[in-house]
Amino acid sequence: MSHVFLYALVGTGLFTLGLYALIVHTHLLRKILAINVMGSGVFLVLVALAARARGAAPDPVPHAMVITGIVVAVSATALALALMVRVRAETGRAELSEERPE
Amino acid sequence: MKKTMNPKSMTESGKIRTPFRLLLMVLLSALAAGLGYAVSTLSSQSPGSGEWVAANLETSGVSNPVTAVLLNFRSYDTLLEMGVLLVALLGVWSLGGIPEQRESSPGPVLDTLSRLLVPVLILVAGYLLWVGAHAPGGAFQAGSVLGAAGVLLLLAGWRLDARFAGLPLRITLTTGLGVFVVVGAVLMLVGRRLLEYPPSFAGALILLIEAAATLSIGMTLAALFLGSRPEAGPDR
Amino acid sequence: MNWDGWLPLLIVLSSLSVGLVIFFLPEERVATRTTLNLTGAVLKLVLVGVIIWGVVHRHHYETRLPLLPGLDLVLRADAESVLFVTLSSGLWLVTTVYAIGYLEGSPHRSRFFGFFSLCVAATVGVALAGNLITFLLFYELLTLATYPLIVHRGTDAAHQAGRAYLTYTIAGGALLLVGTVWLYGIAGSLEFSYRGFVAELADGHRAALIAIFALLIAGLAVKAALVPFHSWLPQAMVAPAPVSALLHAVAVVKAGAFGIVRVVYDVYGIEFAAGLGVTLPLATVAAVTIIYGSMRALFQDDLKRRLAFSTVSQVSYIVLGIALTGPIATIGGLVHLVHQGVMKITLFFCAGNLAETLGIHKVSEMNGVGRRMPWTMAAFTIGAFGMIGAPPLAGFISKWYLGLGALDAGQGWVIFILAGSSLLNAGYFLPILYAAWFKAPPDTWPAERSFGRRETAWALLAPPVVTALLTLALGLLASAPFSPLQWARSITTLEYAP
Amino acid sequence: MALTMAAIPWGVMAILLPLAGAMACFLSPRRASPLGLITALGVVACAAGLGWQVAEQGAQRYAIGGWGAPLGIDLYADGLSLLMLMVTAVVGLGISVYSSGYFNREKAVNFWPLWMFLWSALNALFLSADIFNLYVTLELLGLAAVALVALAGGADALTGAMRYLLVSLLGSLAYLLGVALLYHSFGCLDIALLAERMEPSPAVMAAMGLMSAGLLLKTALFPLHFWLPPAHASAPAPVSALLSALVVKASFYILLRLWLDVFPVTAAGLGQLLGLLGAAAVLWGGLQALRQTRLKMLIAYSTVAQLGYLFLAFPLGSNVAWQGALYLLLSHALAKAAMFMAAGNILCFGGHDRIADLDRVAQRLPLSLAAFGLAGVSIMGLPPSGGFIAKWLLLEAAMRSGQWWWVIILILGGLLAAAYVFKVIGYAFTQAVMTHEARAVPATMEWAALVLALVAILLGLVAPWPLALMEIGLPFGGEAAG
Repeated sequence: MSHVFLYALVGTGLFTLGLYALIVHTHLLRKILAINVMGSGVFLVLVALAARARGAAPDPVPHAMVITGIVVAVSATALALALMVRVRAETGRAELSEERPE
Repeated sequence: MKKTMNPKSMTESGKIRTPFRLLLMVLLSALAAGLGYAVSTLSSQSPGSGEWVAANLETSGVSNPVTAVLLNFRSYDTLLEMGVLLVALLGVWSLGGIPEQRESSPGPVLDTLSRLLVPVLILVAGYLLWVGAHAPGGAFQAGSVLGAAGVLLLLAGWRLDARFAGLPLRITLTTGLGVFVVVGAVLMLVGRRLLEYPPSFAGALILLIEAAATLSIGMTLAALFLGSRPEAGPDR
Repeated sequence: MNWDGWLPLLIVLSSLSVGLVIFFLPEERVATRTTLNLTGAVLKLVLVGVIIWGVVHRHHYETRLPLLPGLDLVLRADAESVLFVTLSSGLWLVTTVYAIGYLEGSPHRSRFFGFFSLCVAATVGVALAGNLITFLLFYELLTLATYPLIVHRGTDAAHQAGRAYLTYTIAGGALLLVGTVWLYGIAGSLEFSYRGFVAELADGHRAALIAIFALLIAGLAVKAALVPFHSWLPQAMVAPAPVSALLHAVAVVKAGAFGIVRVVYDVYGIEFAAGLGVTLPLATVAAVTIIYGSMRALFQDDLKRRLAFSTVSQVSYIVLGIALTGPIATIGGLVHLVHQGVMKITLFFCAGNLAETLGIHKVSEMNGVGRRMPWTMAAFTIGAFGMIGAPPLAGFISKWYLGLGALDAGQGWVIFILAGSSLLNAGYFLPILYAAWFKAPPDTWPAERSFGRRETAWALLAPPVVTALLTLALGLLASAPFSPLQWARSITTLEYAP
Repeated sequence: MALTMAAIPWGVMAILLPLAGAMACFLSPRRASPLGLITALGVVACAAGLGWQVAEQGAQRYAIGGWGAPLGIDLYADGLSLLMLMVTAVVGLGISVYSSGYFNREKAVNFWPLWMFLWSALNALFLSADIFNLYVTLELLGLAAVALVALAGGADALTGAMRYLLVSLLGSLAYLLGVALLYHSFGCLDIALLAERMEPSPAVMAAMGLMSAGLLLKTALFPLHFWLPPAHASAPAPVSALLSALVVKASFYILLRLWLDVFPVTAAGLGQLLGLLGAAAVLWGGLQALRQTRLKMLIAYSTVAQLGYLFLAFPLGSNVAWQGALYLLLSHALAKAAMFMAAGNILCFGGHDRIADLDRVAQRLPLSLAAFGLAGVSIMGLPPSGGFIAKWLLLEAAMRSGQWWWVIILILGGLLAAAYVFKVIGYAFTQAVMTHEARAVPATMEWAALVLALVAILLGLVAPWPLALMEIGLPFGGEAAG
């Protein structure tokens, strides 16, 4: 196994780690960070595996995908942070309140 | 993964019970192991589409393969992505007044630094935009740097003049997507496909789109940082 | 364009379109609404007349529109559908007149008459359906169109009755749906045809066919109010009188009974069904229902409830006639489909008149009412004697053929059922008649309204008198050409292999 | 004329036009509403044009930039994508008309550009043949949807939007990781090419699991539905309508495409699992809907139940079953949009949506109530309605495959739906008199709801036509009908 796969494995590791944090943490900021960690994991997998063929130039398509993905992640994070601020202003807590009793 | 997305635990405020955490760790470790195994079984010889890109690079108008993919071969992704950026801004704006962070007047260091750095950043952005055609760089990188310049200005207490906060700002924000759509549509009008650049014009068109995109990206990022719709003049 | 291909659809549309227009009429446009209602009813009757003429002259009326790949929406005028469609469009005209008089001045009339028209459109669709899926479609439409009529008054009792009605009929519809899909899966066709279309599938599918039969009949039995699916019917009494008349005589229970006719004769074929051994259980259920309904009717003081249990009992005569394997019993069952409708609608009109004019809702309040409202009670008396089966009224013809048919089919026990039921009928009708005609009237009626020199409003009086006369005529002229009896005879010759 | 019609790439227009409309609405906030309506009409025309094109010339493939897969991105329109696009057009027009009356000027400024972006994202998604491009459209769709939910303001809507955003991002990331694995396995992103090169491997299995899980989360299949009712119920009425009618269907559409084309359907066990979850959704959603005291929550849980039906096709897997599921999707889109709009009218008029106090409001809004009732007919699956045709096809497929237990689920689901629909309808028939007059509801809002409900009914009478369209390009594989 080459070092390329090591990066990819780190990527999947970040993905699951982020998922864990997303579920366990209640503070919205942490959840948003967790999503970003997951995203980074996915990007790492994409970029790492693009360089598998030793010697040859890395595949540019995953690079382009990652750039696109990063822009999407930035946009989503911005929206999420703004929403979080509004949720806090409205409920006093930056958490997802318990579902109302139905 | 399905099992672990238990609604209760997602929404419950306060501490999450230890047994649940343990169960979650076990399940996620299994997931990580599974994913790791799946990744490690991939062939080390990537089929990829690098060859395809290389074979068509000449007619793409640029010599940097990543830029070629982003702005020619898969330019449609990039077009939609400009939409994503704008939607995020629209979303942030529609949330209404985000309480303005406490204004601390910028210290002398920040003030001076921003005055010095902003022109440099704009210059760097311009360089990145131009160099993207044949080396790492391009609209996103340039836009980010431009955005950083905007953030710096905002931190230093600068605000957009009310005269420009209305239609002029909105035009700047839509330029990136707008130019993209117009180029695509004009190409269709002259009988080509959507975003099918004539090889002789490809480089120029890409540069045009990238320039517009850089401007919009930079502006959008700065606006996202500000968080709320700037006060506009009487035009609105 | 060929008119023969569109006539059945036009008959359905004649009331459907009227209903849709009426929904949008402002409440106060009484004259427009009345004109629309009557025009629709008369137009439908004329179209039905054309169809009868045409069917006699061997015209083929069939509307066929694609519904699903391999399945069409078919509306067809065959012998059975003509019988039912004539009954429903004839009685609709009468009921419309009655309803106009009955609801004068009450709120939400546009809504009422809108659903009223939809209800009849659905019934006519049930009558004309040329395959099981078309039947199912209109059968469910009938459920939906009737619910608003039952809860029309919006009282708690009405809502309760509406819920009961829905619970039964929607569940019944679901059973019917399952049976239909299952049958389609096996047979690949759902077209009604004389003597049925499933006989050739008997090998290998015997058990499935029996199960499907049970599902279909259970789904239909809900509307036909067979025991144990009957209890929604007496509850639905809270609806306005024209609705009760419609439910009991024309639309809902008849749709159920007619569906059973279709399943037994035109899906399975009576001889094949008898061979499967499914008709005897059906006849038994019908017999139980006949006796049970009559027994319950005996103990009801509420006049409309008594009539309702009477319906439970009487509709099962139809089912009994259908399920006894033999042409004579079949004639009895089919003819009772018409006769029961005419007689029962008379009784409900009269009950409605008593309630509207004098505020009488209970049997115990009816002392001497014959002197106050002689025309109404005369009509009631004819209807009641018809129900008991006294000659020369319509009910006698039905019972006579049922009895003969039972003997012919070798089911002697049925005679006892019929005799017992007639006794019970007499037991719950004769005391009413006695009290109405021979007991002294009270000083004041519960809630009397004055209509000048007439005993009640013209629009309320004419319908029961007309239907009472019809009851008489159906009995006296039973052997005339085009009478329901003759029609039932000709159907029977088609349904039994020569 | 026909030649010109054929030369116009209608599908591309259906994507670009709302994008342009979004920018126009953004640039000219004062004229956002008329601009939006004009765009909506244009998009409907594009959908019709594409319909004509596909019906005349068969499935269409369009190489953006002229490159073609695997280098470029292709658009692909067959019967399946066409019908999705068309139902989006019809519902979208209804929502646009409704919204022009619903939002005040201040909200309209924010609503129209977001809605146009969302529409564009939907059309792009239904036409995309590239799994990474699908990711981009998913994100565009998700962010626009979240922003629209938050438009309602207030703690409920904001919290609902936040949860929705997190769930949506999680789903997209899982999907994207799957895309990465597929790309690195086969070196292409085009669905048709992937289908050709597909070979089962651990990476493919992982990709299938990740992508399915992500999409199921976005489609809110039980038990991943927890985010849907709060988000759909707290959004503004037209947004609730478009979320329930269209947005959740988008991720289902991708799942369907992947399932049918990309992943080898060897995992019959997985099909059964999806069917079981679908059955659980039908029952659980129905029961929860019955328990609700708020009208919009009831409708939202009804969506959970109706989404469950879609998954009953997976264990059946036959052509008839897919047709049934797709027909359910179409008629549910129309009916549910009508229902949410009707609920919006009631809420707008009476100021509340407590079911127990609906009587007074209901009497004064007969058209909205009629819309609710007619939509309810389709949701219950009673004839004549699109819902009935769908249920018939699913029942037929279940009967033919001998898996009779799905028949029981379908019937029980219908009965539950009848129970919760009539729970609401019953309140229209009361003696109560109107005591107060709240804000008048514009006629456009009442008629938009009613017309959509009528179209849902109409779908029950014209079934052969959509079913024939569905077969163009054989999206469900080559087997003949039945």
